[in-house]
Amino acid sequence: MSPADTTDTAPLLEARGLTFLRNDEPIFGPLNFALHAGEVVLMEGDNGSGKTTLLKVLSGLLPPSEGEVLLNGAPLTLARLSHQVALLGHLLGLKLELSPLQNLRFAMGIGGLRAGISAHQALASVNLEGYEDVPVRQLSAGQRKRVALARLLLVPAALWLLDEPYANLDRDGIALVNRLLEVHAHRGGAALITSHGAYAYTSGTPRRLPLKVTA
Amino acid sequence: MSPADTTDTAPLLEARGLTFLRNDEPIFGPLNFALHAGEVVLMEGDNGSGKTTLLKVLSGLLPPSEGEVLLNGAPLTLARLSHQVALLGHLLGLKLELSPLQNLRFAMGIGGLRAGISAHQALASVNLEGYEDVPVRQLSAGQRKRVALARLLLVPAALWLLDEPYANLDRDGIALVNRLLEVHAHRGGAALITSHGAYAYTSGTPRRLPLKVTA
Amino acid sequence: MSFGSTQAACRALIVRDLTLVWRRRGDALNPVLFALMVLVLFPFALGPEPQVLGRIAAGTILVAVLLAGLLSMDALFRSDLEDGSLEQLVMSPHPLSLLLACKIAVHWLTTALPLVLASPLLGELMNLPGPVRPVLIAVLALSTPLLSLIGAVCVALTVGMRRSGMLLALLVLPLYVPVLIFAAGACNAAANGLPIAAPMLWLGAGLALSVVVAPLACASALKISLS
Amino acid sequence: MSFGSTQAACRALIVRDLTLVWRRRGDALNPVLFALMVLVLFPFALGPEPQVLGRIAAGTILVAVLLAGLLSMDALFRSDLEDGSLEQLVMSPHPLSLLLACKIAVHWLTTALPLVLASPLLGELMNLPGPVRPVLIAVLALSTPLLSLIGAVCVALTVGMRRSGMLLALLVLPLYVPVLIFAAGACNAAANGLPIAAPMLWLGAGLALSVVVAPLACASALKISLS
Amino acid sequence: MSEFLAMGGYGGYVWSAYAIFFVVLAADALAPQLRRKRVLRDLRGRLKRQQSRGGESQ
Amino acid sequence: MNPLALWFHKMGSPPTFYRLAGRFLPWLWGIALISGAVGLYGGLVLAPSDYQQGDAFRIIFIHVPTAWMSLFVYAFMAVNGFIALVWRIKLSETLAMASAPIGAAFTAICLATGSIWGRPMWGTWWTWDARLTSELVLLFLYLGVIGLYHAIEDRRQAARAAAFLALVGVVNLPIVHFSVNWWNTLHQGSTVKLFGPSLIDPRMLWPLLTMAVATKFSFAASLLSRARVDLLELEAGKDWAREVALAEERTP
Ligand code: HEM
Ligand SMILES: Nc1ncnc2c1ncn2[C@@H]1O[C@H](COP(=O)(O)OP(=O)(O)OP(=O)(O)O)[C@@H](O)[C@H]1O
Ligand SMILES: Nc1ncnc2c1ncn2[C@@H]1O[C@H](COP(=O)(O)OP(=O)(O)OP(=O)(O)O)[C@@H](O)[C@H]1O
Ligand SMILES: [Mg+2]
Ligand SMILES: [Mg+2]
Repeated sequence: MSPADTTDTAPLLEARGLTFLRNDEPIFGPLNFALHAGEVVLMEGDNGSGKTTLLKVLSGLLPPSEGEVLLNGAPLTLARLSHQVALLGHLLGLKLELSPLQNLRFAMGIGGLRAGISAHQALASVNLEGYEDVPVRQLSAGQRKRVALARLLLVPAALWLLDEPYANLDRDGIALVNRLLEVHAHRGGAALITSHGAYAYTSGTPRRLPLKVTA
Repeated sequence: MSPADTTDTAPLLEARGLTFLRNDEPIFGPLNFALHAGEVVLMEGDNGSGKTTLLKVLSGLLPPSEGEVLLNGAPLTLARLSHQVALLGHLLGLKLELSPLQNLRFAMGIGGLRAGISAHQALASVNLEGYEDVPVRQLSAGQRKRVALARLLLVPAALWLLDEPYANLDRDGIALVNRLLEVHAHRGGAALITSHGAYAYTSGTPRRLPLKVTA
Repeated sequence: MSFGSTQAACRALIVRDLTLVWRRRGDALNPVLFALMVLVLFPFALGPEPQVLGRIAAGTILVAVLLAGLLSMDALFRSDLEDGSLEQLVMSPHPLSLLLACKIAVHWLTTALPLVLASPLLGELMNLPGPVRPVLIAVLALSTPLLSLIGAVCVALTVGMRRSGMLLALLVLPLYVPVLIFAAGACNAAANGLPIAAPMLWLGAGLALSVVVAPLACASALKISLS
Repeated sequence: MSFGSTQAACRALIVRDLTLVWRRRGDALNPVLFALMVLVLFPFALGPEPQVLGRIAAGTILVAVLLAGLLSMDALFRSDLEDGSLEQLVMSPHPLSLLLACKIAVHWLTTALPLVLASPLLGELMNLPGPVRPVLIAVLALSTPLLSLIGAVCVALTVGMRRSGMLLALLVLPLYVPVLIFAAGACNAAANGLPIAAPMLWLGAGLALSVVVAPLACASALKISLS
Repeated sequence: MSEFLAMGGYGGYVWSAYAIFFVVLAADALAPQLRRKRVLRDLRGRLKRQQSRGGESQ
Repeated sequence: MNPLALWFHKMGSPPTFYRLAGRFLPWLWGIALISGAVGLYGGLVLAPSDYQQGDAFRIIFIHVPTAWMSLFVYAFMAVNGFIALVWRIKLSETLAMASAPIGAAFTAICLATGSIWGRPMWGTWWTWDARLTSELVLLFLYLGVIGLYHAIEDRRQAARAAAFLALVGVVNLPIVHFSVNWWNTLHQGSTVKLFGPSLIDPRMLWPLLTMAVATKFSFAASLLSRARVDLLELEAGKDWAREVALAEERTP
């Protein structure tokens, strides 16, 4: 994960003068940044500084009030983007009544499948062998988060947007997230992750993107 | 906050062989511990190890399956306990439509008022001057948590049970929680706080209470 | 250091709940609008003949008010549960049943009372025969608090559940049937010029009983479903 | 690496929703039970005279089915919103309106179809005149999908809201009125031995139109209320 | 005059209809004025809050 | 850019609109009051009583204008809602949402005066006749739009959602208007015609039309003053709103 040697290619994600207003109050100011393949960027900000909102704008769920988002150099539209972007928010998007395997099958049906990996393998790489057919309701919070991480491994998205991926995870879980991020960056993916700064991103020193409220 | 010099008085809270079963599966095993005035105990455990459940048992919301909880040496009942115990859980118990001041007034009406402090002073000591009359809905997550902390300062409870008080707070907020805990311990209160271990309890080294799943 | 009196606790609760209703005062009209709309559907479904409508008016109004009350019941504890203030309430040092009685009273005042006040209008819409009108108002004034109290116990039982809407309906309706029978009985008697004292007395007795018993039952049910 | 076909996406969605309904198959009966109970309330409220009940049977059944459908509508997107899968759905590369059409179809199959199938029983209960019975079934078969489609658009508008139950009713009912008028018109015509072709054709035309338009409107409404 | 007020026996109907017309329209006209006062008060309160907070930090 | 959108952008920047509307408002209220007074004098005093209905017919001078307004305001709201949805123009959102309560008020007056009129004419306050019912449904639509708008927190998202609902409800307008032709109703059919001779005595017609003008102007005035407050609230963070707040403090 060396940001320097990738800056000459077109950035995977680029924000130009990106602003978002709610009730005409700026949530985050004009933001300019680029995210290249192989990079993991940690976005820091105090409570209410707009981290979650920024991720929603970057994933096309909220329209930006000003400025634009470029994906591989082309403007973002919800349809184009969705092959390339995977979002993991505060809500995991898992059905509690279904098993991890059924949840992953649905995600594959909707989002597609990365080459060279199966649902079983994805579950194994988040240390959930043996839980394939247990309803998610019976899993602990940490294990549920792992299922959601398995979904990231499975769908063919190059850009991961992770909102507080460490929250509610114990130390093992935090190490797992860091390992997954490293693997993803090594094979040419990129990730933007948020944190309010109280957790440690332990593997190396990531590039940090401070988010300041402009109001 | 020196645990050694208080152990000869009757403990504020004592658990004897405390066990909780859900569907006949043990959530936490037979626990024996005592909490004395002036102590802050950090309870650590992995995801799903039963921290939240233990706090609910200790606050009388869930009946223990075996063993007993003693409060100042007498068995716990919901009515007796509530003057002495304040619980701050994942849900803050604030009405979003009301202002911090209105929320605190309600809390005082229901729970009573500690001597020598007013609602305005409590808000001031969590750095919320100027926000007395803004609806809580317009506060950020961190500010909301501060309002809930102000409630702790206000009601006359000697024992604080705090479930992941650091979660979702930024670094300033974490420092504030630690300061409040210190003040509370110094004036003879006690606190049991939970954490899954990824946050740092920064002021001194608290006594730690590991929570192991016995199943 | 003061622990506060029970009276102060009740007052704090009532003030808070009334303030909350006032902040969302538009929502308080919803039950009336719903009952109105259920009634509006009937002329469409049955055709507009005044005699037919007049014959079924009292019963239909009762059913509409009952359904509106049922649907508004769901909100009694929901927001308190969702934001955690229900736990604070249960942990308070004051008798829970008394606090719940205050909550139910405020809920009735703000959801059912507007329905009672709107009932003359509803009667007009449905061509309700003249002699039945005052009786209908009296019947509603007696039976809506009864429905609120019974409903509150059932809501307390289902409060921790997701998607409790339909389930609540299933639990509550059988308990509402006796109330409906006496209420409709009084209206029918009035329509036929018979004395209405007996059903009214039954309703009053039920109300007196449930004012005492329901808050206690509600408190126990709540403790069960929170644990 | 494969991005999956739209057909596969629809299939995955239908399989998942059906599995979920199967996991909670008790809930699928709720609308039928609710309609049943509304109908049971009427004899209590009106007295058990068979002529009166028979006269109002068709209309009351229609209203009960409509209310039951309305109440079940609320659950269409709620759980998907609460656990975040709605965002995943909106972000999927496939046309949202098609995916929503699949969701609405499954919802109709599992909540309204049981009502249609139970309607002979409901008719029996309410003393529905013989010639109206087959017509009622046909009318329900045509109008319940129409109600589901119209309702889905309004649910999509209110999906992000807390306490949307009553508001949804307020939004939906004015739009349900025309459907109810034609449905009741067909039943009345059948009861009086008149031809029923005209209202049935209107219902069919409405259904055909809304099958095309409603999923698109639903998708736009959903995007508005998620943003 | 009283004949005019009687409206040929329909006075009650006519005048109550007109009363409703005027009361509702007057309320409709007054509502924005009242809200305007409140909004301006809120705005000024907000300005003061911002000024006092700005003064503190400097 | 679309010329319509361009015009809206120029005229519809909130501070410009706020200033212009403030200048128009006294005139609009003045015209509304004067024409209303004239119309009422013509209707209540000058017009002869009806040969069938006696003096009860004088309710027509408020019933019919408010009935027309109930339809007109809905159409206005829907058009603005459409513009708001397609071009995302803030002024249109504001205008659409500001017209909903006014429309609801007109609809309520129409219903109330109609049913007061119906009592002596038809012997009942209310029947389930197609026109009456569709007008009631119109009131519900207004209330639904208002309710939806207030139920969503973000003002602009709320406006878009409510505008969407308003558009869906447009189907009801032709039903209200043509119900007297499509179904045989108790309510009477059209007597005033825009094209061709009206079937009404001119001494009754001119006060009616004057009242129609008066309600139009009172709508415009109420709309502008509502939209002004809404914009002020919506743009509370902007400089111009602060200036307005300070200026009004100096000259209260
Ligand atoms: C609650 C009862 C009533 C309602 C809701 C109602 C509603 C309406 C509406 C919506 C219109 C305007 C239709 C259009 O321009 O397309 C209208 C017009 C009119 N109404 Fe009523 N009305 C009611 C009662 C009455 C009564 C009792 C009378 C008189 C006996 C009456 C006489 C008229 C007349 C003369 C017009 C003008 C028709 C024309 O020239 O276009 N209305 N009413
Ligand atoms: N749906 C909403 N409507 C109105 N305001 C909102 C909404 N969601 C968020 N906000 C406001 O927008 C601001 C940014 O919120 P956001 O959730 O993006 O913050 P965050 O950086 O993710 O904070 P946290 O660390 O608490 O997760 C906050 O002030 C919040 O109050
Ligand atoms: N209402 C419930 N019904 C059934 N099981 C439950 C319920 N609540 C919790 N559990 C189970 O009890 C166990 C302990 O849960 P608890 O919430 O106490 O864990 P925790 O230590 O607080 O974990 P976390 O770090 O995720 O907050 C978990 O395995 C959980 O699945
Ligand atoms: Mg966030
Ligand atoms: Mg926990």
